Amino acid sequence: MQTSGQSTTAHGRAGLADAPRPPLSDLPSVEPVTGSDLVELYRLMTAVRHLDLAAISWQRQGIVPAYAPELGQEAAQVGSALAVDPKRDFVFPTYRELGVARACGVDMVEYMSTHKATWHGGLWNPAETHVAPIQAVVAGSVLHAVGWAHGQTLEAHGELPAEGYNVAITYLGDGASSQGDVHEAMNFAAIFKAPVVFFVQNNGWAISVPTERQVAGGSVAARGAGYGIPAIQVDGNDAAAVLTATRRAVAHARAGQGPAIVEAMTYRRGPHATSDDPGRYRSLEDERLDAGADPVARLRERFVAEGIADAAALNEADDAAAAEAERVRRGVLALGGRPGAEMFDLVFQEPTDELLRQKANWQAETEWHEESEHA
Amino acid sequence: MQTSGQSTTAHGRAGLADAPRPPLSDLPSVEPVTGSDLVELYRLMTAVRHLDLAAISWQRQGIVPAYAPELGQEAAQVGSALAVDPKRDFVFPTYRELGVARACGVDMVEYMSTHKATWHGGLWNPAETHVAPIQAVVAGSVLHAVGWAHGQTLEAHGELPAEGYNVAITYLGDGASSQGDVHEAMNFAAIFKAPVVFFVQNNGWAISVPTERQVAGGSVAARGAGYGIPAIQVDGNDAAAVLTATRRAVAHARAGQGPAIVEAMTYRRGPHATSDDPGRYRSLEDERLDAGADPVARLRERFVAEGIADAAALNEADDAAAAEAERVRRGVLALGGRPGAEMFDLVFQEPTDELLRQKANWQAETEWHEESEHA
Amino acid sequence: MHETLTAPKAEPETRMAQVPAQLELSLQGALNLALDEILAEDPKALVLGEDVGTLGGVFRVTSGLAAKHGAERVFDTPLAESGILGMSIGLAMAGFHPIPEVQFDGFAYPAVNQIVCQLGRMNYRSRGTLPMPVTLRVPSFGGIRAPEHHGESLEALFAHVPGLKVVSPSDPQQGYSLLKAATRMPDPVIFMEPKSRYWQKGQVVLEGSGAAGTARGGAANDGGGSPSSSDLTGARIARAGRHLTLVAWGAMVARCLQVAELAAEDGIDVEVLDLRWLKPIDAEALATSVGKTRRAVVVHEAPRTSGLGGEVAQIITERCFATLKAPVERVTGFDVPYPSGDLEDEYIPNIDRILFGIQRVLEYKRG
Amino acid sequence: MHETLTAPKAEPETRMAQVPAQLELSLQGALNLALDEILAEDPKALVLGEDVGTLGGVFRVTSGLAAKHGAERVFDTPLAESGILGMSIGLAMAGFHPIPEVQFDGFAYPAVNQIVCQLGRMNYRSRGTLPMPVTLRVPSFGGIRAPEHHGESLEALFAHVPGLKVVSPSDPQQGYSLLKAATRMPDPVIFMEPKSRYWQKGQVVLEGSGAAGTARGGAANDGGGSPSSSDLTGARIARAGRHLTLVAWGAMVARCLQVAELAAEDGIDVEVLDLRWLKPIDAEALATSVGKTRRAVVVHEAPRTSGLGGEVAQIITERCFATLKAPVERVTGFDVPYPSGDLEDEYIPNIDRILFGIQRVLEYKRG
Ligand SMILES: Cc1ncc(C[n+]2csc(CCOP(=O)(O)OP(=O)(O)O)c2C)c(N)n1
Ligand SMILES: Cc1ncc(C[n+]2csc(CCOP(=O)(O)OP(=O)(O)O)c2C)c(N)n1
Ligand SMILES: [Mg+2]
Ligand SMILES: [Mg+2]
Repeated sequence: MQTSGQSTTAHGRAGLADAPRPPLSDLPSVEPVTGSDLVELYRLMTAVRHLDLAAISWQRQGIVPAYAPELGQEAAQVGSALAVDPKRDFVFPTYRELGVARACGVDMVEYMSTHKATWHGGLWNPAETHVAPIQAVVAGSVLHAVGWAHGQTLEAHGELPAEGYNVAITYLGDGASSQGDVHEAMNFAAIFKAPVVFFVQNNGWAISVPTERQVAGGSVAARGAGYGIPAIQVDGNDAAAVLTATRRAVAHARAGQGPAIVEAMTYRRGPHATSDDPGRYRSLEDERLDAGADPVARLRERFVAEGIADAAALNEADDAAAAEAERVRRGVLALGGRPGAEMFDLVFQEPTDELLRQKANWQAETEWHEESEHA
Repeated sequence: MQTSGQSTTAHGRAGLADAPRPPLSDLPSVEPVTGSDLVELYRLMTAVRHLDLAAISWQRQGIVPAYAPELGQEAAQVGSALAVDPKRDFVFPTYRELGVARACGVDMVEYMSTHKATWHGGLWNPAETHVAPIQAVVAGSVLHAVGWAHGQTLEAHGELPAEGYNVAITYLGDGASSQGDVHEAMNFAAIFKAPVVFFVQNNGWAISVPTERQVAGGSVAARGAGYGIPAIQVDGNDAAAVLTATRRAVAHARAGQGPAIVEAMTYRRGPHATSDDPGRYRSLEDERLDAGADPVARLRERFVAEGIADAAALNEADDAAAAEAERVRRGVLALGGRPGAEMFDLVFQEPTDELLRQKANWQAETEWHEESEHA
Repeated sequence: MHETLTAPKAEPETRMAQVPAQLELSLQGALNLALDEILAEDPKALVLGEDVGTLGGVFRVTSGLAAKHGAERVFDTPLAESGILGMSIGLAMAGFHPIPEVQFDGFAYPAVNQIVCQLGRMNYRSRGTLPMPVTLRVPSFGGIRAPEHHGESLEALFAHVPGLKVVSPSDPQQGYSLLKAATRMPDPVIFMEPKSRYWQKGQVVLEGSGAAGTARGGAANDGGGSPSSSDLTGARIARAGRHLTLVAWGAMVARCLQVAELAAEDGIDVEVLDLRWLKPIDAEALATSVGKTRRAVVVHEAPRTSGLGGEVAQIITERCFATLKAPVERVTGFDVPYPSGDLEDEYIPNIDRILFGIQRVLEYKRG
Repeated sequence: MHETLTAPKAEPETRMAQVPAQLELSLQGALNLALDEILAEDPKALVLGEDVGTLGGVFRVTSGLAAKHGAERVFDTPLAESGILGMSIGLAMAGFHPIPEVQFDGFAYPAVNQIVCQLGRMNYRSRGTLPMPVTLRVPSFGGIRAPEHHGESLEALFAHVPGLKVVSPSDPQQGYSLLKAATRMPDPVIFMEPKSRYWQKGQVVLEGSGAAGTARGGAANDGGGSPSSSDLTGARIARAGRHLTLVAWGAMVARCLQVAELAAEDGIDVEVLDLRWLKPIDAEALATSVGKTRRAVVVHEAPRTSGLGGEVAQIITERCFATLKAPVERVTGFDVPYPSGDLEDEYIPNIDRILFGIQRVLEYKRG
C-alpha cells in the first residue's frame, strides 16, 4: 500500500498489454468495420471532443456549475453506441456518457441541462430516445437494463423474433464494478438469458482510486466466466475495435444467446469532475505514461495512413464540431429554469392530495415573496 | 422454465460429476487426514446427526417452535469446522450450522435457544467461543468475516507472525451466493489480501429454488478466478475430502496469501425448515437420485472397509451421541425465558435516557398486569 | 411454453362466473385470489420474487399462480432483493406491471437503494415519461414467533420516501380490494401485508359480483358490497365510537377492535380508524374522527422514536389542536430490535398497554 | 511500512503543544483536526471509505491523515458502501474502532441492510459481547447545487433504527467536539455532517487547551471553553429567546439564527434550539425551552411526511400540551425528490418560509 500523494498507476507503464485477459470468448463474429463506419466514428468523436472540452470551459465561465469530462473515452463511448440501434434497443448511461448520448441522437442542450443543474437526469425524453436518464448512483441502472432486457424476451413470448431481440446496453465503470448490484445483475442476466450487454469503461480510475486497488483480479471482463457470460476485453482507445467488439456482444444478445460483457480499457484523461484535483493522487508524468494514444488523434492518423479521408474532409468534421459546440453553448445559455411547480407535478402520475396541498402552500408563500420583491 | 410442481434437479441425475469445476487451484497441500482425524470426524458427525434428528422431533413435540435441519450436510460442516482453530480463528455461521457450532465447542443448549425462540442469535458467548451469533440474513455476515480477517493483518502490522495469521471462515449457501454482499466481500478480501475462507455449502437448493436457477455458470467456486482468489470444489459428502480442502484453504490464508474459496457440493436432505413442504417442489424420487450417499453412512463404511475402527467403537459413538441428544433435550426443556428487561439493557453498551424511560414504563405496565393476574 | 403470457380473453369471465359474489377467505386466500384476477385481467402484470413460483411463496400467497398463468409471468428469481427490485424497475420501463415480493419485511433492507433512489424517482427523473407501476408486496410486522428480521415494521421508512405510496390491509376484504387497487395505479405502491393475519378468515365480496357498494369508507365495506375504487383511497372507520379514536393499521387494527370491545364494557365508546394508506395519510379522516371524539391514541408495532405514530399524532394535533382534550398518546413497540418469540408479546403493543394509553388520555388533566 | 499503525507516543503532545488553545477553523478543518487527534489518541481507531486516503476525501475532511497516521489506518476501499459498513462491523468485532465514511448521504442507501440489521443489532444479538464502537460519517443535507442523490436527509430513517445513536453538528466547534465524543462511545453513532457548512469558519476551542468549560450547553460553547463531555450529550441553546422556539439541526441551525435576527427586528424574540442529537432526542431541553416560550416551529430539509419534525413536534406536544399556545409548526422540505440545483432554494426551507411558520404560530387562534 502506498502512504500518500504518490500512486502506482492504473495500468502500469507497460500499458494495456499487462492487463489480464479473459479466455477467448465465444461471441459471434461480425462484418468488419467499413470506411463509412470509420468516417461516422470520426465525425461523432470529433463532435464529442469539442462538446466535452467546451463544457469544461463553460464550467470555468460559470455557465454550468459542474461537469464530468469524458476526455479520452470518445472511442469507447461512440464506438459502443454505434453498435446499438436506439430505435429498438435501450441505452442505460451513467453520468459520464456525453459521447453515448450524442451518438444516440440525444439533444445536447437537453443533455447539458443536468450539468446546468436544471433537472436531474436531463431534459430529454428517455421513452422516445431510448436513452435512460443520467444515473448518478454508481451501478444504479445496471439491474434496470437486465429487467428491460428480460422484458424483451417476455414480450416475444420466448419465440426469437426474425429480427432478433431488442437489446439493452448498460454502461458502468471500473469503480462501479465493485457494487453488489453489478453481481446481482450479471447473475440475473445469465439465469434469465436476458439480451443485455454490460459495457465497462475501465478508465483506470474511480475518482482517486486506481483500478488495481478496485478490481481484484484485474479485469471486470474476467468475471464473466464465473457466470458463464462470454466477455471480451478490448483496447478502448481504438474506436473501430470497440465498435466491432460491441457489435459482437450485441449480435450475441440479439440472437437470444443471453448477456455479454465488453470491457473497454481506456483512460480518464481529465479530472473526475470539474471539482476534482487529480494532482493529489497522480502526477502529470503518470498521466502521460498511462493515457496511451489519444483516441481521436489515433483515428485521424489511421485515416491519413490508410487514405480513407483527406485532411480537408477531417477538417470539415472539426469545423462542424466547433460550430455545433457553439450552437449548444448558446442553447445552454438560453435554457431557462424549470418552474418550481414541476417539483410537485412530476413526482407521481397521479399526484396525492397531500402533495397538492404542499404545492398550494408553496405557491402561496412564493407569490407573497415575489410580490414583496416587486413592491 | 418449468411451469409448476415438478422441478429439474439440482445436480442432475449424474450427480457431482456434472458440476462444473474451477481450474486447478494453487492452494498449498497439507498433511493427509489421519486415522484419528477420521475417528474425530465420525464422533462429531454422529453427535450432530443425532442432535439434528432430535431437534426435528422436538419441533413436532412443541419443544421448539421451528428448526432448520442440516441433514446430509454433516460432512461439510464438521469437516470444515475441524480445519480451523476456534481458539484463534473466528467462525461466521448462518442459521443452519448446528454441525459447525457443535464441532467448535458451542454449548448445544445455548445453540438451540435460538430455535426455542429464547434469543435471536443464541445464548452462547461469541467473543469467547469465536463463533459469531446465528445470522438470519442470508449472506449477512460474509463481509464481517472479511473485516475481522483484515483486522488480523492490521493487528500484525503487516508482519506475518510466526504462527501465521488468525483466519476467519464464513459460511454461505448456494442461494446466498446471489447476494451483492458476497461479491463485495470477495472483492474486498482479494484487494486487502484478507485471511478469510469462504466456505460454500452448495446443497442444491435455496428453499424451493434449485442451484441451476440460482447460480449462473453452475459453481460458486468458479467465481473465484474472476477475483484472483484460489478456489476448490469438493465432494461435500466426503468428510475427509472436506477437511483436507478446508485445511488447504486455511493454510493459504494463514500464510498471508489472502482469501480462498471452498465449495462443498452436498445435498439438503430435509426440508428447508420444519415449516417447509419440499413435496411442492421436488419428488421423493428426485431426492433419492440427487442426494447421493449419506455422509455419515459413507464414513462408517470406510471405517469398516479400511479397518480403522470396529463396529463396537462406532456403536459407542452412536450411544454417546444418543445420550448427548437426550442431555440437550433436557437442557432445552429446562431453559427458562429471558427477562423482558434484557430487551432494553442489551441494545447499547451505554443505554440512552429515552430507553431507560421506556423500560420504566414497560416495567410499570407489566407489574400492573402481573399484579392484576395474581389478584 | 409462453402462450400464457397474454391471458386468453375468455378466461376471466369464465372463472368469474364460477365464483360466488361473496366468499369466506383468509387474508392469504384473498390476496391469492386478487393476484389471480390481476394476472387474468392485466396481460402486463408479472409476479416475481424468491420462491413465488413453484412453491407458491413461503406464505402461499402466490400458490398455483405459476401453474395457471405460466412460469414466465410468475417466476422465481435468484436470492437477491436488490436484484428483484432493480429488475422490476427495468420491466416497468419495458411496459410491464411487475408485482415483486420480498419474502419478509427484514429483507427489504438490501433493496432500499433501489426502492428509494430508483423506484421512487424514476417517474420524476424522467419527467413522467418512465412511470413505475410496480406494487411491491412485503409480508410485514411481527407476531408469528419467527426468526430474527422476520418481523419488522418499515412503514415509517417507506412513508418518508418521496415517490412511493404505501398501504397496509387489515383483513381479507381489505387485502383483496386494496391489492387490486394498488396494482391498477400508475405509481409505485408498497403493499405491507400483516403476516400474523394471513390465516384469519373473513367474508370477501368480490369485484364484479354486482354487490359493489357505492358509499365511501366503512359503510361500504361493512355493508356487504365490494368497495368501489373511490372507497379505497383513504382511511376507513373499522368501528364507530364517540369517546376516543384509536388509530391503527395492519395487524394492529384487529387488536384495537378487541380493545374497543373491552373498553365498551367500561362504558368507553372507542372509534377505531383503520388508516390503510400510510402514504398519503388521510388527514381529513383523522380530523373528522378526532374532531368528534377529541381524544386519540395511535398504535403501532414499530419502535416509537421516529415511527409513523409521531406523524399521525402531529397531523391530528395540527388539525384538532383547539378541541383536543389531551395530547395524542402513542402505544408502540420500544426503541429496541424486534425480540425473539419468547419476548414478542412484551414488545408488540398488547391489550393492556393500549388500555393504559386510553386511560392516560381519558384521565389527562391540564397543568 | 506498517510502523504507523500505532501512533508513536510522543507525537500527540508535541503537536498539541504547537497548536493554540483556540483556532479559527472551518467545519471541514475542525473535523479534520478532530480525526487527527482521535487517530493519535486511540491506536484502535481506523478511517476507511471511498477516496478518504490519498485524496483526503472529496470534501478533504480526511486530508493528510493517511500521510500522517499511515495508509493502513486511513485507507481507501473499493467502491461499495455495503462492503464498507460490513467490513467496519468485522473490524469492530476484531477490536478496532472504525470511522467509516460514505461519500454522500444518498450513497448510504446501499449500506442500509448492514446498518440496520447488523451495525444496530450486533451488540444486542451478541448479548453485549460484540460491541460496535463504529462512527459512520455521512456528509449530509443539501444546499450545494450537487448532482442527484448528493443532498439527502436521512435522519428520520437513522433515528428510527434501534441500536443507533445519531448526531449532527451545526458549526466548527460542534463538529470538533461532537466527533470526538461520538468516536469515544462504545456504541454505533451516525455522524451527519452538514456539507453546505463545511467551509464556514468559526472559533474552535480545543480539548486539553486548559480553556475547557464546565457549564452545560450553550453557555459553555459561547463562553469560549471547550465543551466538557457532559456538555455534548443533549441539545444546546444556540440563541436564547422568549417568544418562540425554533428547533433545528445541522445546516438549518445557521439559517434559523438568521431568521431569529430578522424576527428580532420586528420585536419577536426567538430562541434557537440546536437539537444536535437526533437519537436520543433531548426531550428535557425541548420541554424546558417550549415550556418557557409556549410556541415552537421545527425546521428540517427532509420531506415533511414521516420526517423527524413529526417526532420532535409530538415530543413537544406530549410535554407542553397544557401550556402550548398553538400547534407546533413544521417548516420542511416537501414530499418530493430533492430537486436539481436550480430548484433547491425552492425546496430547502428558506427564510421566508420559516418566517411564515413563525407567523402562523404567533397568529394562531383557537377555534
Ligand atoms: C453508490 C455510489 N457511491 C458513491 C458515489 C460517488 N462517486 C461518484 S463517481 C465515483 C467513481 C466512479 O468510478 P467509475 O465507476 O470507475 O466511473 P468513472 O467515474 O471512472 O467514469 C464515485 C465514488 C456514487 N455516485 N454512487
Ligand atoms: C437477505 C435474505 N433474503 C431472504 C431470506 C429468506 N431465506 C432464508 S433461507 C433462504 C434460502 C437460503 O438458501 P441457501 O443460501 O442456499 O442456504 P440453505 O438454506 O440451502 O442452507 C431464504 C430465501 C433471508 N433469510 N435473507
Ligand atoms: Mg473509472
Ligand atoms: Mg442451499
